[in-house]
Amino acid sequence: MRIPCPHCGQRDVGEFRYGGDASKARPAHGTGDMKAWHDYYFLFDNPKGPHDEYWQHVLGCRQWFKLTRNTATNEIGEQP
Amino acid sequence: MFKPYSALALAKHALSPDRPWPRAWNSPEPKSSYDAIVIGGGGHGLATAYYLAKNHGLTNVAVLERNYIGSGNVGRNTTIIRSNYMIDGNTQFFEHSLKLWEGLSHELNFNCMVSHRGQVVLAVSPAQLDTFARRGNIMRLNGIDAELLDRGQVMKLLPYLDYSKDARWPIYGGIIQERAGTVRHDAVAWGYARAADTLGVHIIENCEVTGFVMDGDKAVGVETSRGKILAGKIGIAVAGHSSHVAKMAGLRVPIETHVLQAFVTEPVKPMVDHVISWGAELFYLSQSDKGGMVFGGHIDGFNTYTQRGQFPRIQTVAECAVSLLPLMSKLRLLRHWGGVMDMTPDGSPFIGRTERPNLYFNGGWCYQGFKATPASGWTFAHTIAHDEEHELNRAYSLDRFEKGRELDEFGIGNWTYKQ
Amino acid sequence: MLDRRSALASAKPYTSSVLQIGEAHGFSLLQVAGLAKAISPITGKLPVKVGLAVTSEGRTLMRTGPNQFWIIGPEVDDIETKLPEIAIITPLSHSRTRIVIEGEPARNVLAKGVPLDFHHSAFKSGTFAMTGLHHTPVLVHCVGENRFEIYALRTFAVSVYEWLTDAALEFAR
Amino acid sequence: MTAFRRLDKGGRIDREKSVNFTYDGKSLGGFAGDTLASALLANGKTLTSRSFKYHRPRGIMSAGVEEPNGLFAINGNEPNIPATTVDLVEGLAAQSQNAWPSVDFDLMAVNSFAAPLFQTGFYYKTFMGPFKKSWMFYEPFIRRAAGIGKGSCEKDPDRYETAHEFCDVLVVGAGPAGLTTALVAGRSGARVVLVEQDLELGGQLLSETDRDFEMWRTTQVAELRSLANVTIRTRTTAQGLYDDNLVVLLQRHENHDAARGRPRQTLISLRSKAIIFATGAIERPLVFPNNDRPGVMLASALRTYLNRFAIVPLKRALIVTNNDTAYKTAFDLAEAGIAVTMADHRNVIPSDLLSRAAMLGMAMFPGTGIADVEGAKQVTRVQLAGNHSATIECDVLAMSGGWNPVVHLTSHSGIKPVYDDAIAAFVPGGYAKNHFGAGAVTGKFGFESVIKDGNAAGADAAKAAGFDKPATPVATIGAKDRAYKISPHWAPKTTGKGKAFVDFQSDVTVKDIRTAHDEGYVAVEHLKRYTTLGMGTDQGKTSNINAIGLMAELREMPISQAGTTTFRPPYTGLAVGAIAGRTVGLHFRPYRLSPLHDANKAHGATFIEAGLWMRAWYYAWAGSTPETAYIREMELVRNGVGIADISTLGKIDVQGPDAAEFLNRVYVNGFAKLPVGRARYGVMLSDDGVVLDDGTTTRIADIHYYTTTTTAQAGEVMSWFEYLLQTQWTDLKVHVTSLTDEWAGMAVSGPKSREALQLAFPDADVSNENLPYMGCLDVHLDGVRIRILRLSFSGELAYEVHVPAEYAGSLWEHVLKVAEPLGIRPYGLEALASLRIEKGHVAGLELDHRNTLDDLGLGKIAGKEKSYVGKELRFREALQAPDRWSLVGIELMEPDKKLRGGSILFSAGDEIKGHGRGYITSVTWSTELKKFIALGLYQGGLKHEGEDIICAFPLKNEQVKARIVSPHFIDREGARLNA
Ligand SMILES: Cc1cc2nc3c(=O)[nH]c(=O)nc-3n(C[C@H](O)[C@H](O)[C@H](O)COP(=O)(O)OP(=O)(O)OC[C@H]3O[C@@H](n4cnc5c(N)ncnc54)[C@H](O)[C@@H]3O)c2cc1C
Ligand SMILES: NC(=O)c1ccc[n+]([C@@H]2O[C@H](COP(=O)([O-])OP(=O)(O)OC[C@H]3O[C@@H](n4cnc5c(N)ncnc54)[C@H](O)[C@@H]3O)[C@@H](O)[C@H]2O)c1
Ligand SMILES: Cc1cc2nc3c(=O)[nH]c(=O)nc-3n(C[C@H](O)[C@H](O)[C@H](O)COP(=O)(O)O)c2cc1C
Ligand SMILES: [Zn+2]
Repeated sequence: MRIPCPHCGQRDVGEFRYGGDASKARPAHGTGDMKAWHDYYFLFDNPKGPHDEYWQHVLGCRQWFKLTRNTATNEIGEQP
Repeated sequence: MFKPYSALALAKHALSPDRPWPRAWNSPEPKSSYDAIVIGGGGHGLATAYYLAKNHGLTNVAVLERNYIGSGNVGRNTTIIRSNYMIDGNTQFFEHSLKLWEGLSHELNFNCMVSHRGQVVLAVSPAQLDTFARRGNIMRLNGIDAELLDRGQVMKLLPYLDYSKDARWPIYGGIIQERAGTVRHDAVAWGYARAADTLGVHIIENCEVTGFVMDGDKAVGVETSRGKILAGKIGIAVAGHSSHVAKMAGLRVPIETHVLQAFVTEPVKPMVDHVISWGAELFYLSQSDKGGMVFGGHIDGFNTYTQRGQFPRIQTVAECAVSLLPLMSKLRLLRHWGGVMDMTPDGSPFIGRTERPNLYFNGGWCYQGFKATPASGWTFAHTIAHDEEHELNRAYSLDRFEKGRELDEFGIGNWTYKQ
Repeated sequence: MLDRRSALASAKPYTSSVLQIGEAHGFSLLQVAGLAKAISPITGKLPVKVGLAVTSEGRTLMRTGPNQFWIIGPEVDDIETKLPEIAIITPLSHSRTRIVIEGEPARNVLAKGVPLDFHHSAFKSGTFAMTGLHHTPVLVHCVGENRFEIYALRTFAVSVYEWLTDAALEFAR
Repeated sequence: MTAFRRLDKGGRIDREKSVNFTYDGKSLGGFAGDTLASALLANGKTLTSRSFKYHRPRGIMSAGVEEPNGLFAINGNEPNIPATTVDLVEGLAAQSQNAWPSVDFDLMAVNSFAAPLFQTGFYYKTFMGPFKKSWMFYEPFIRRAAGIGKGSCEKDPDRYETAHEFCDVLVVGAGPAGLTTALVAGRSGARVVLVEQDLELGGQLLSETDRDFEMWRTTQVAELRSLANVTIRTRTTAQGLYDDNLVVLLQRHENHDAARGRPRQTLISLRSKAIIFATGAIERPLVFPNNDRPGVMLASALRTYLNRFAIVPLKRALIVTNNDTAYKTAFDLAEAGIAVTMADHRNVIPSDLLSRAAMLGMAMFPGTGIADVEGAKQVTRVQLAGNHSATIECDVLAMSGGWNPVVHLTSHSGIKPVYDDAIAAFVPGGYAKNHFGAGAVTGKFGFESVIKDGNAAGADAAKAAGFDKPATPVATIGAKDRAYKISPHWAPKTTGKGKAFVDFQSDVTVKDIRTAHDEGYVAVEHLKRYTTLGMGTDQGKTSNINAIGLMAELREMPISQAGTTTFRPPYTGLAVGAIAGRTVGLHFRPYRLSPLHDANKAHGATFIEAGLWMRAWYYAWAGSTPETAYIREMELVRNGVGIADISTLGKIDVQGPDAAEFLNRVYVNGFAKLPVGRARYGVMLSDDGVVLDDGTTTRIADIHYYTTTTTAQAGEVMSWFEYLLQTQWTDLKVHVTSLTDEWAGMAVSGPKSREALQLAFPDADVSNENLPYMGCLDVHLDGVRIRILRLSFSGELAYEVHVPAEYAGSLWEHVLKVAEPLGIRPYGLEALASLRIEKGHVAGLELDHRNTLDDLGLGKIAGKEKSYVGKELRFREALQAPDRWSLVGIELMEPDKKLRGGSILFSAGDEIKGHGRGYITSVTWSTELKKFIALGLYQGGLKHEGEDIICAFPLKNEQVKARIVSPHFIDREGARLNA
């Protein structure tokens, strides 16, 4: 798989680190809302299809970015 | 017309070859309703159906498989069985599983080639050996076999590893569980299927579940590619497709689907007599009875439902293989493939009830569901039959993270950021 | 009394008639984060995108992130003191070891380990890429037709150097 | 006995260059241009191997990678190599396999007599008794019987390399289709790579005799070679297709020489904008009784041996076919003077073929197939059946069951092949974006149509890669294609007594497939897994489609519905060593060396691997084994002064207006109020509320902090910081940079450490007042800025001296030299780790991502009011349970025994079983207390201080008495730290 780093261009998947579902909204800190944090941290939509996700160009520019990838085909679409 | 398998039956058959063997399992048309349905004809689904019939007398049961039985991970794993677990809950569960493996071929009247060839886990630092010791001590304290090995003992046992100065990490020792080993993976699916079929269970292939029939909160049936089927109880055991099927019932589960690759080389005469795992990087290898080296490593590291892997992972696994076992260098890879794995945040599985009455869930097996197959079926059947957890799967509840009851056997924390 | 010691001080030299691999010691490296607008009056015009390097007043300026630059200058450089307050400055001169590889087979040798296109038309002089070599992060800077400078993390430098010289064994004398 | 001989002239072999090789130790000769297979045949070796299960005599069946039978051990260390894929080189040593004592006389052939017992799936039905674990008794026998060749345990003497490549258009296969597409794409200006597994370009053309073909071939090859933008790689196999146009190639080199850095093979990861699959087609056998006798081979292979290698049957060949292509073989043989008999399953045979056959004097049997093949060690006689029944004496039986396009690669991406009735075979079921097919792989078998196809595909691919300049098409030779007609014939209705093989390598017969069908293993994947069909080294290249056809017939369903099994990489056997390349042994993973590495070495350090790092474990001055040396080193620190390399700590520069806010959020404790010039210990949690890491953070300036992490977690923490700042808290103006490599660190520890520092930095004021505990001081030495932090891991008066990496070595020597009068010496990792145990500091073994702040006795440091990462989930029910296992100190109560890491803890009265109440994480000999002490986690923790416990280590049958104590074994008040 090749991943488009918005800064460095297309690179091999081996240069990246996957960072999980990017459609989840991180709950606010300090609210004490255990449920919100549980759902955020432990539950996944895990769709078979388009998935917004984070990647870090960890062996490159070290930037995190979002992209949409179809988990049924590994095809990468636009950056959301 | 069940015909028991035995050497004698084989010999008789050889003499009168015109009387064909009966089908191992039948392929009935689905009925409109069953007392219980198990979704997923993998090892766990088939074992569950078998134990529902065998242990709980529930025989009006169907297993629904979208493809052919064994097409999922039970048919594509590296076949390692072991019970070297140290966290309360895991230890007993996996040991129960290993005990069931020991008698399984007999019980099913199907030779699953349960090979107790022993698994050696190799330590690459003194500190790692200590953590292995902790595991081994817990095993011994729970009546499970384990032996600590020093470097010399490892050298004697596995003389073909790289002990030279060229080894990037020296081997400090290891731990062996003699009763651990391998099982002929496909035979597990077929053996359970045949035994369940004999007890009246319907095994329905090419039947994909596409939705649930709900009565309010309650699941009362499934929609499938072969029509609607009603059921008193429904168990989900679809491994890598857990979230997908759970979502059909409105459930969101702590699972992400990842691909794990496996590899086999050309067959050669016996060279490696044990299952070997390495502490430098996740790597495990055994030689199949057919002669191929079967091995694997980490998941690829991102979620996907494609049953094929990325090449960089293939390379890191090959690097491990040759670095630990120089004999692997000249052996040629015959085939490599992927399986989609239901990964959980703490690396441990779920077996239990769900928020939906009559709907039960089994999944989240990560790297370790094959060895769990018998116990998983055993306890899941219990849970389905009695609508309550068996004492062995009590720790595996879907809501354990809400309570902070993670079962982090390997201390890796959330795998999303770490592997 | 205190002297600078390179990570490759005791590395085995590589000799070949067609290929040179060695260390280019004695540079300063300043990482500057901030808006190009604010920094360029001091440094000179900064490259517009990641992957481009420009030379300005004896320094090489690289854009290494959306708003992050590397200024590679002579071993002793006073530019740090001149940069505006609002720029975030991190001296990194000691963090990288610069390995130079030059010669006709240089591109082939690098392509053995770096997953990038080393064709002349694709990797041109004046461009660089941050990528991986031997499981470690490196910055590969093309500074001539067949000359590359590799900025390796100092603590990995010996490993990277050994990897490179091993890859270049077929060209060794 | 032999069936073949070499002609005196003809073929593509170089008769000027003879090549010597050995076969089972005997010297034989061949020519350059031979394969091992052709050389063996030329030497009359018809019987070359024994089959896997029944040890039946076998000979070479094909002339390509599909070879199921002729597998050899090459040069003593490479098993199972098809002779058809080995270029004959001087000195090659080929050894036969799987036979004892020899292939000619193989005692294992007794298996054949027990064959009825070895019916498919027999092992699932037996070997179950009499005991539970009986399989353990049978398995070794089964294993020894299985596994074709023998591997070698010796280290591989060869060298393998990897490479990365990029191009615009990749063409796989250099038959007429591949040559055409490569040329068209090449003319467009695209960067083209053409790969061919053979050593010559031409594919099927290499087996032709026609001069026009050879002219055409050499013309195209010459032009291709003249194009600078075209790279031709022969002896290179495209092994697999992966996501996003990655094709993995394996190139085999002729002049390999490990010592001179010349690899035997190179594995190339090639990414191409467009890919053309021109992989051709493979002929499939026909299935009939005893179709495996040596001398039975594929018709196209026989033609290849004739035309390319100048090898012919001794006298007579019998050819059996169900399509026209085998007639080429027949005519070529007849023209070479060999008597040919032709059996054709079809009743109606095209008249032009019939008249040509008559002209050449061939015997023709239409509507006829094979009833049986005789000959113990090679074909001698064949029984025909059908319209004609006759017995034919012959040396060789050639068969053609049709052609299977090589759809492997296109299928790797998950696109299933589809059945094409017209050719009775599977073709690619479509192509991924920018992928194209050309030639026989698409089911087009005529030369002219292949060229047409190639012209179109080449232009399309060039266009897809961005080169749309119309390119001149490649010219054809203006021949006329003959229509390809086949009447598929999957298997005989009855097989009589003789075994009719479908999969030669796995010894799967028609009967086995029937058995599988009877037992319900009817899905193609079940069929495969139950019978092992197609699971051999050839991966069923010749067998799979016949088996599928047969099974479909038995199930009375169209083949299209039965489908194929999944095609997986690699296309042909791929040495694991080639995939690993040079990243093995010492190069397996990079090692990380501290900037002080050379200095450590100079001071007699013994190193130990710690993750990727090589760390100084202990020093020669203290002893020669770690068990004793660390104790002397500990004593040194407790009583005098020592210096240790701590450069491996993770270090992060945190700068920006919001730096304080950021640190406040990620650490459980506050950093906003930390005064400039002061350091603070901090702990951070993951979102789940479990401890992620600890370390110290120093405020350098108002908006500038210097943070350290543990060695093990440095990468994780850095990436986590970046994640938060770049994706979640994008409003925070903070920049983080790793300084792990920029700064080296050394701990100067012990009661005399201040004196040592004073000697080292005579101009600095390191007094307690100016540099108190948790203070920070920047000093200059020789103009180098050095940062001194007064921190202690050992519990003694101690300092961390951080210095830009390149100065570390000389600073280390400087300190050791000037503080020599104080007795300063280096101490290593073992002592570092032990000193901290005495002090009760947690480290990696306690921070194992299972423990909470409270478990580690650190609950107090968390801010009550402030929010921080992990705060919410930290308070989950079970994480707050009062009886959680938490940090304690442990003292051994039996002086003559030992405490061991990994011991399980029990209360004195407990029954010693189950999971206990805790375990020991880290152990050391305490130089202060003169006994073994440990840190551990214990149910209820320090509530049990003073209680007696048992530390069980059943792996060594040990139980020792110990006592729960405070984990702060020394200096609880911190007097030493603050001294
Ligand atoms: C490469 C690899 C190596 C492994 N190695 C080991 C190992 O060495 N040891 C070990 O213990 N474990 C191992 N595992 C894990 C183990 O294989 C799995 O955890 C285990 O097999 C999962 O349980 P199962 O057998 O029931 O799953 P599966 O066999 O995957 O069964 C699930 C079934 O559900 C079906 N299904 C899915 N969706 C639907 C639907 N909508 N309707 C109907 N049916 C559906 C699927 O087709 C599938 O057949 C490995 C896994 C992989 C991929
Ligand atoms: N009915 C028939 O007479 C019949 C049948 C089949 C083919 N043919 C003839 O064969 C030719 C077909 O041309 P073509 O070019 O399509 O096929 P081809 O068989 O001539 O060439 C395919 C080439 O691809 C190579 N190849 C296959 N897989 C490879 C891989 N993974 N890596 C590297 N190389 C690989 C093969 O070694 C071969 O050289 C035509 O001349 C046609 O007339 C005729
Ligand atoms: C333990 C084990 C051993 C295997 N051995 C072989 C083998 O010897 N030959 C082979 O072709 N495939 C072998 N396979 C791989 C299967 O052919 C197949 O690839 C795998 O079960 C996944 O299925 P799929 O490729 O159809 O998706 C083996 C698989 C497993 C799990
Ligand atoms: Zn990037």
